[in-house]
Amino acid sequence: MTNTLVRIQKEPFSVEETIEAVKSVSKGIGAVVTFLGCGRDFSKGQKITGLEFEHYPGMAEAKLADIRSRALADFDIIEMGIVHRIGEIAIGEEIVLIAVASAHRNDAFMACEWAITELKRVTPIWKRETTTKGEVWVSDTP
Amino acid sequence: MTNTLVRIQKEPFSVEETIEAVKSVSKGIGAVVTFLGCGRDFSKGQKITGLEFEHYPGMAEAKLADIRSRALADFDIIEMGIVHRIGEIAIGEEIVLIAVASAHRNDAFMACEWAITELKRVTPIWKRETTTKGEVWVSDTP
Amino acid sequence: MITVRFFAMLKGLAGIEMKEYDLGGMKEIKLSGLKEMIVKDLPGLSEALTGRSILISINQEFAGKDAVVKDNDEVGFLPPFSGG
Amino acid sequence: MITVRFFAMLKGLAGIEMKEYDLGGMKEIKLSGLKEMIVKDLPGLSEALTGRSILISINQEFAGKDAVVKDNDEVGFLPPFSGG
Repeated sequence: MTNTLVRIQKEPFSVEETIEAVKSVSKGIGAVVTFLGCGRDFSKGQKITGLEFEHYPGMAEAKLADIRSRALADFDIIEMGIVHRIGEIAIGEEIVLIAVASAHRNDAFMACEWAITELKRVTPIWKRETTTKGEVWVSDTP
Repeated sequence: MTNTLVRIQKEPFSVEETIEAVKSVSKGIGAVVTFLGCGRDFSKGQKITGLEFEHYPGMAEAKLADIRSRALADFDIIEMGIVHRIGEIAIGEEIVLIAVASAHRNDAFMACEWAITELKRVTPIWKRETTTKGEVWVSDTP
Repeated sequence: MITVRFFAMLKGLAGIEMKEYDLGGMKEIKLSGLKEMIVKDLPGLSEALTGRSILISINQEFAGKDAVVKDNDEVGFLPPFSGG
Repeated sequence: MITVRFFAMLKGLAGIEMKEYDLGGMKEIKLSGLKEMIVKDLPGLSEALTGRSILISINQEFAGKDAVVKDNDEVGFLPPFSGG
């Protein structure tokens, strides 16, 4: 279960499949809240033409699995899926998806917001932006 | 635009298509937050075997369009899509989807939570649950 | 003629979805007066329409309880919503 | 041997992704001592490794700055994350 619900991969992912995966866990699910992060064409006044993500293999996957476990323990939710892409990503493409299923919507909203904030805080993944001035490793996340 | 982004329909809808619709509006979109409401098999201790939704044609669509307009005016978001199904809906099937695109995730989370709360408050749509004791119009929303 | 529409549980209590009421020459009527006409005509609605939980729309916009209904208006009686 | 891994901008400053350091018979070394060895070996990392923004992992778990590294451990030098 954890293998398919928490993944880091190069390939694009299907939002619908991930939602189905968390939704199919129980017929008591009344709400699925998802956060989808995409590559923007502008950042801090700089035009972005491309993105690349690098991760610490093993550790990054473990941190995502840990976020899911802690969310299931600390929030009143039924399931959580997390997918993050690595490698080159074009502007407009999807980077990360968090899908949270719960009986009631408040819990799913809270857990989803918490999870994306926590992901940015503890997961060893790094973004390199290609701008008109060259390539830059991004060292602070909003 | 509003015609496709705000809809009430009998047919199942595609989450992915709706996300694509709001995401394709701008390359400055960095976050898409979605809320998907599904039919649960249990409500207030009662086993639910089926659901049916009725709406006030014209007024319900206008209220949803109004929610989108107010959200675009009041939150720092780029686009919002709202789809609500009517007619018979099986347990586990999707009922409503709200997809919100923004540059930064906080705005999308806030607008999405506001929109589903507002939808429940002002949109003339009614749910009838089929339980083991018969059919009941639901008259209070959580 | 005023078109009156009933939804959800009110439809069941009224036994119909829609009914037209003739103002008998009047150009307008207060909502309270219209409610009286309806309850006289459809007694099954008596309790529901006097309760506080029913919202009313005139021409598909929410109306206050002191609103006035004009000839050709469409009035909706709306039980508490349960969409979403 | 201790395996040291560099990521993102540190990879560029180090000129390599991974390097093994021999403890020369010692069973363990403080992180501060390991850092000194690395900076002597790869001077390009000097400024970055003495700054406060680099996190360190031992065997893929975050480590405090007073942690001790044992033979065969894997140590990661992690610039501020920017995933999500």
